Amino acid sequence: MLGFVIRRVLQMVPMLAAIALLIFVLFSVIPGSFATGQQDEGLGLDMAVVARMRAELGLDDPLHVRFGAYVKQLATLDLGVSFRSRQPVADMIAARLWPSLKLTIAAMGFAIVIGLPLGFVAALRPGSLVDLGLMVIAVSGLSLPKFWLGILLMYLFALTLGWFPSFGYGQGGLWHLTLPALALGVSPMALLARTTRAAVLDIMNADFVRTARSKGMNEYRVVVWHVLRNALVLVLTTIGLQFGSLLGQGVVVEKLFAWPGVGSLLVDSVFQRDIPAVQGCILVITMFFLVINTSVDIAYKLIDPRIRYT
Amino acid sequence: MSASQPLLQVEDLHIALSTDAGSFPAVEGVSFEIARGETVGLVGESGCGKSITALSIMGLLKPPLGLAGGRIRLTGQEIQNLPAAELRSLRGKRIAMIFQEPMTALNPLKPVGRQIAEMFVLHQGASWREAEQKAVEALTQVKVPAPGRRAKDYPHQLSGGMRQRVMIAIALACEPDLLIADEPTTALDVTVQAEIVDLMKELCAARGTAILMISHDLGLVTDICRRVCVMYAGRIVEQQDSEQIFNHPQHPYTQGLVASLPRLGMRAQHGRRKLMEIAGVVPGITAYPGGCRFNPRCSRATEICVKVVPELEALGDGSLVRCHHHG
Amino acid sequence: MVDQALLSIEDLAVHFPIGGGLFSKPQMLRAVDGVTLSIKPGESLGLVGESGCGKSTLALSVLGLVDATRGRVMLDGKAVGSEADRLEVARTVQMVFQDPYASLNPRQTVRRTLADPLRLHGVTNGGEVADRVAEMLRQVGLRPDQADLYPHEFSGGQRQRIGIARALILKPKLVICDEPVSALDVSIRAQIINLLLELQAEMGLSYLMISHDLGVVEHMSDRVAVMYLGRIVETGGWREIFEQPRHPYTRALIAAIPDPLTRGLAREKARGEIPSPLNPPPGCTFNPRCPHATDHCRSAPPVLSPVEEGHLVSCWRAEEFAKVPA
Amino acid sequence: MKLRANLAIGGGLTLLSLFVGVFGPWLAHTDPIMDANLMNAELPPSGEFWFGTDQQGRDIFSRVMYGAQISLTVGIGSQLINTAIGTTLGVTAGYWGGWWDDFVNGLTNLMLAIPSLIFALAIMAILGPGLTSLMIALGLTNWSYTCRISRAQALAIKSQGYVQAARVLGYGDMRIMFTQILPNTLGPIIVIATLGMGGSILAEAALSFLGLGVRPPSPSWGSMLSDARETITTAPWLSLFPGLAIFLTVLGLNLLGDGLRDVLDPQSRSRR
Amino acid sequence: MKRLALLSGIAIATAGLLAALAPAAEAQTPRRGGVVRMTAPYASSFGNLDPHRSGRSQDGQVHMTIHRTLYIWDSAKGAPALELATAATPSAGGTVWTFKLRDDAFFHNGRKMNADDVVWSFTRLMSPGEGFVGARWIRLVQGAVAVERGEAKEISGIKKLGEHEVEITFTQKVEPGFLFYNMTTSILPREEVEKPTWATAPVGLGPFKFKEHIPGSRLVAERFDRFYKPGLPYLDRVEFPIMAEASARDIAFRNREVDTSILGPVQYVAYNNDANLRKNILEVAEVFTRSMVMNHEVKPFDDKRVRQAINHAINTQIIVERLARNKAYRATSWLPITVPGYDKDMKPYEFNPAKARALLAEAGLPNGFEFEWTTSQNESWGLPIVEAVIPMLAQVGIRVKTKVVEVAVLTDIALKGEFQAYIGSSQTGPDPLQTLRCYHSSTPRTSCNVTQYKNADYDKMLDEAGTTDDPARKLELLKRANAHLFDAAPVWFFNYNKATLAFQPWVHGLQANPTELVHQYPEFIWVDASSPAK
Repeated sequence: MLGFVIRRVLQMVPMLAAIALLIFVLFSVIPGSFATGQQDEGLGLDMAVVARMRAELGLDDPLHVRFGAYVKQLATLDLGVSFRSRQPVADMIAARLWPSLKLTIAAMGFAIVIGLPLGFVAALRPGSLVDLGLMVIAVSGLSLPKFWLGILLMYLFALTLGWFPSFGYGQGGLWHLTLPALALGVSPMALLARTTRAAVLDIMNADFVRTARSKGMNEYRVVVWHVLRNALVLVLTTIGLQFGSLLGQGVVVEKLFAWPGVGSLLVDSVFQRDIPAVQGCILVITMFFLVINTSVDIAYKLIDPRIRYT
Repeated sequence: MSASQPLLQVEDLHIALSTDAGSFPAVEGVSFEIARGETVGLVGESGCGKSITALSIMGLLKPPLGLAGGRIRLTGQEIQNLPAAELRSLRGKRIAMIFQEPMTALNPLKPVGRQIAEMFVLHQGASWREAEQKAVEALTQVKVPAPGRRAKDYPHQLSGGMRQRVMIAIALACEPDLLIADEPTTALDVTVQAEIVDLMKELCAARGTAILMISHDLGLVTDICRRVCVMYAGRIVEQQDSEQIFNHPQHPYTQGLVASLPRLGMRAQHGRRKLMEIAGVVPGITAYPGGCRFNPRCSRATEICVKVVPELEALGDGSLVRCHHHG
Repeated sequence: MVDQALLSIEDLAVHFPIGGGLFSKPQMLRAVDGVTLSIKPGESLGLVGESGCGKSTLALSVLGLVDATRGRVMLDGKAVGSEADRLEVARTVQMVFQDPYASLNPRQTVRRTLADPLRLHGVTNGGEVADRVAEMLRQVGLRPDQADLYPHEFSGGQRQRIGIARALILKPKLVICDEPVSALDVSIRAQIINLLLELQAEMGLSYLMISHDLGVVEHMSDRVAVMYLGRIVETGGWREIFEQPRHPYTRALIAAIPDPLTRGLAREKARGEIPSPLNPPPGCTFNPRCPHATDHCRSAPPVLSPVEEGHLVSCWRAEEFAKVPA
Repeated sequence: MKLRANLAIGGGLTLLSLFVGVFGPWLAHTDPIMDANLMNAELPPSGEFWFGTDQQGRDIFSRVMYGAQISLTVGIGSQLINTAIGTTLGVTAGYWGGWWDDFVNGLTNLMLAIPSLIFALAIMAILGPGLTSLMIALGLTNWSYTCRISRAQALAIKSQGYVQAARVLGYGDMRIMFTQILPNTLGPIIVIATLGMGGSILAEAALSFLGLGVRPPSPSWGSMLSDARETITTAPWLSLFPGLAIFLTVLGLNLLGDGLRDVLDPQSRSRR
Repeated sequence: MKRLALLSGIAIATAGLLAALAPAAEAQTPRRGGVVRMTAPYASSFGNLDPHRSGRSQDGQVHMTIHRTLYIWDSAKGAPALELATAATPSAGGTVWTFKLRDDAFFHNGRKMNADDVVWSFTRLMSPGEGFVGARWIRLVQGAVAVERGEAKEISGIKKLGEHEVEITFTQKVEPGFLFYNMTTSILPREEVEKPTWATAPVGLGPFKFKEHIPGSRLVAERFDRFYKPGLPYLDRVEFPIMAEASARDIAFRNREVDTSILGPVQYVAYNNDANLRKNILEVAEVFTRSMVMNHEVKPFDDKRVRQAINHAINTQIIVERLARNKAYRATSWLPITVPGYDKDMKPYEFNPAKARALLAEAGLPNGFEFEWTTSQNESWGLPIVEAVIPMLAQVGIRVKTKVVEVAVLTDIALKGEFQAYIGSSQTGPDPLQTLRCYHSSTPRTSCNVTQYKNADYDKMLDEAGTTDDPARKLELLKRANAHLFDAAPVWFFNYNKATLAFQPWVHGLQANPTELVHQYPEFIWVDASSPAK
């Protein structure tokens, strides 16, 4: 088991390297430069000075030299220094990571707590009005632009009803977390409800459930002893994929709710052409994905005896 | 319950398939009896209704299939309309079933010992600890080597034959009166199949358990069963003693089946002869012909076969046949 | 004798690496491990064996779809393999598949299924293509006007007829029949068996008949080879194999048939289950299941050797079984 | 068990959107770009302006009609690219296997690891806002599912008798992939593309919100909605109608995708 | 004294809507204590807490709170006022200035500010290869450019005369207040700057000291008790919640979760239509001119008649009214309203498509022409404006292809001259001379003359205005230059921004700062007891 975990963790390394290469290449051709992104009005900047800055930052070196330096830097777990704040990118991201994780976990928690039972209930009465109703709700949740949903939530729950604050981080704990987590969590919730429904339906039709019934079990035991865990195995992938990509999906919600996460740092950095910060953010976001999915793989190994990775 | 009372009586069983296009008879007027300890075979090609007949005895039919009439009696008690809870208490305890695909019929995420143990917990109120002990014993009885270790294995770690042994252990755990075996060896290799069949015969004989064997393989059924019912297109067309069926089939369909099989040893005895063919194709449930359902493929068919459904007729020797022109 | 063989397989071995990844070494699956066989023009060879014995791999190597690890396959005097001209191989050997439901492309009409190969093989004249398709359909007992239907519009037996038509459209010399009737309804099987035999007579075909159904094999074969874990354990004329089987495995196969006819034939059933070809037992691979196995069997692998003219057995104790009635 | 309703409702909504997408210019009352009249700015819905007017005094009804074209173009265009990339890689990887399969697998995992919105954001920043960029950005970033599914399909179909038969008949690899495998992978791929279209339309809206969407003169629903977000309290019709258009179209596509999945791809309901 | 002036400044700036209310507000005595929550509206984070590095308006809010420099902008007078300097004396025809510094200014770390800090801070700004944004204000100091180019270690033009006295020599005649009121020239404590924590924990001379920064969420500063203005500041704490999303900001403000909110055109109208909200809106004409910049190196923009035609073809008035919703003042020429030299009698270009067509015909383009118009998505000086203009230009036969880019790219394109025309906003004040120099033929594209406008007459006017010692003559020349630009129409004159800030009724002491409304003077702000924030 330990060997398996180590292998899976090691397998992330080439993946991260490939991602690093990809984003490096992508952002080496991005138009606009950090120097002009630094001020509202870029006029008054001396191009000679800009040129000097570029040279000092090594931006004029050939691509392969820059990539070499980049890799060397990454190899020492250094994400570089932000163009705009002159802080180590790692520090900047560290400051944003916990808020992002909080939001992501809350959103995923919401998705699981609501989505799983919803899918279950729908699957136990397939084709019924309850099923249809729940699935329409779920699909609707998938069909709304997130920012619009966020604004509607704010308008309803913050302004009209006054139940929750409309924005803010770190002041009211869960209170401030509610609306952003809701806005972010609705679509994974909907996806999870659908996947759960499909998975439970699949399992309910499986031969071994027929076996269980032929043993004389009542439906409750059939579900608890034989359906639940098997359905969970099918849903786990969706949970992993959704959870893993939530950090990235968060950009819109973070921007709307002024949530100080990695996503909003990324968007800011893109617009200000703070390339080291952009690269760092994307690396962290993808690393998060990889870590979650590696954990899911390991979890699979724990709950599904069929899986034997080499 | 008198000694002469049959264990299972199926009377005039009808099963309907409901589709958007209407309701179709998947099984029609099926009747047969099984005495205590008796072995009865139900033979037919895929889609003839043999498996759903078995499921209906277990009360496990699922939509779009549904019971449309008839009675199923277990030691005289009608069970087709029993409340769900009472029916459940029969399942596993008095009637047990094993299925064709032992891989999918077992829960892949549970150790097989646990899946056997469930039977003791469900029907004997045993604690899990006791139940798992008993499960190991059950594995010993189905001749699984190293049962203590095997009990902890998951289905995927076992071979097909071993899995089917586990299924048999589950089915026989509570010493049921009747074991329904639905194509129990189809998925297995021939040499393994022989072993499993022997095992089933042996264990059931020892417990006095009756067997309802369902298969498309006439040879297999006659090997195990004392009596054979041949089904075609939702009806029983012939019922015979196993000894007789190969030698004196009565129904043209059975006759065709027997004559069309290239049986080992025939070439040595008779030289290579062209096999007898049954013309046409097996009809689908939604396209059953009127009258005798075999009439479009039957060489003896006459007008009456098209118009009138033949009755199941008793021949003197205890065999039954559903044909206007039998013999 | 070798020069007249349509197909000759010499010491063929096919090994596959299984598993293995960045951090582990793959295991070797010895699917076929030293097989020698030949088929003469017009002859039917029955190949009998259970799952995992390597018969499918053997078929693939005859078709040139799998490369030999060792040995060679000669077809009509030319070596078969990835080097060979695939089109030429295709015109010599064809295959009929087991599952008539999976072996026809659900999105192609029968006409396309039959006409495309013709075009690929250079029959470009539209009229000729149509004629040959129609003729072929007639030969397998279908109506030419059914050519524009899709597979799902046919029954299983009809589909198998289409599968046979596809195999024969290029007029091959050898046809590999891989369990050609086992997926069919029992009442349909005779139709297909008869058809195959008729076509063989009509077109002078050779068959490599792969099946686990001994009745079918006996009925259709001139010679029979029994395969177990990648090796031929016994081969000979159909009569020798089924009336005087020498190898315990062959005898166990016969004994396993639940048919009143064979009930008196053999009572020597095999024990236990087929070992994994990934990890075959030492010595004679059948030894763990053999009722007659000795210590010698457990250590030294036997060689396929003749016990009488044209009857070869790979068993240390073959001689002892010579007189035992099967 | 089958929610036939989803096929009917989804199909209906999708057809409606497609109809508007194709005939939008004829349905529209005015030109969506040139008919700005600031004197008519922000009029509520009325007999003349069914959906009201926007800040520029343009008829929102007309813009929604024209917007269908843009939004659907983004959806369809990006899905065409996705499907082309996904199936090409997936089918070849599944069919050929070996190092190519490993490579494609790695690439797929890579694409999966970078959330597509982030990736699209990066590509949009490089290409600059616009319709073509958007199609490329969304088309390059969402093919991993298609690839996975078509790979799995190709793997499964590869061992089917008819593919074996084609090989036995001497068909070349390309011919087999095109005539035997590809047509039989289409079912699930159509399902993914349908669901993906909805995703693309939503992604367009998200990118518009982030400031990197489709840009005029084309009125896409996403950019209309994004532009109108400030007036949600004062002139709600500005956001309501493009919002509804997105919602109903994506809802339609999602329902249709679910419905098609039940019909075309019954086994894989629980995957994904 | 000064406070009074500033307070009356508010009264003037908010005259009209606030006229009835203002005296009542003045009557109250400022309360000590409390918190004010001023939204940071322009971006979803602060870019850089080092005032030398960031010229972004959003960061300036924080810099005004934590740092100070030699001058400060006096909103009431509309001129720079002395802040850290107590006296500034010119000599040598206005090229050499002697600054006396405060001796009661303390850094938040407790050390007293002295002349060395000024010398060090200005020298740091010119560090080579760093690209400090504030460098542009020091470049006029003699020897500064040599340091920037790495040719010298010290700026020859800056001399420490005493513990609290500095002499600065400029390369030309200047008004140093216009340079050194910028927060990007803040005086910083060297010992703190050299610490590794500097980027995250700034230390300055301002009325509030840095307390906490949650990047992307908010920044908090608390009262500095040794601030050099006695009795100030009033507040215990200033908070800057970051809220870049206008719709979210609107909801938060209405929900009383924040105390100030910058209003966009949409909200400006909405708030003015709300009886409660309209009472507390602060407006000011900012020194930003919005325009469509044409590249005179591209045909046909080299032709004055074409440029004039464009100015005639666009109904600028209706765009200002309807689209900018009067949250802007129509531009007549380059200089904005609050800047000396602005001529309030000057009439803007008349909306006259016929005349535009005639001018085009005269220029040899009777059928109009097509050009590519680059724009950002800014709502006040970007895409929506372009969308409104497109049909107007189409009326006179001018066809527009739009190219939408991000602001960062727009600036890049402008500096490199890779555009035909773009729409943007330029800071046009507070120094009129500096502003007008933008179109001087010696000004390179990279430092403002993006159009590459070149005219000898115009150059002469500006050169004279730069050297004359007669303020009246200077003003006259500036006016003439501005009028010259009106006629030359190097750009399409669109509008001057009207910045509007909504504030909660309990907030007092805000000022209408025309250089940037969000740059408030936090030491004068106080909140009354009705403030819900604690």
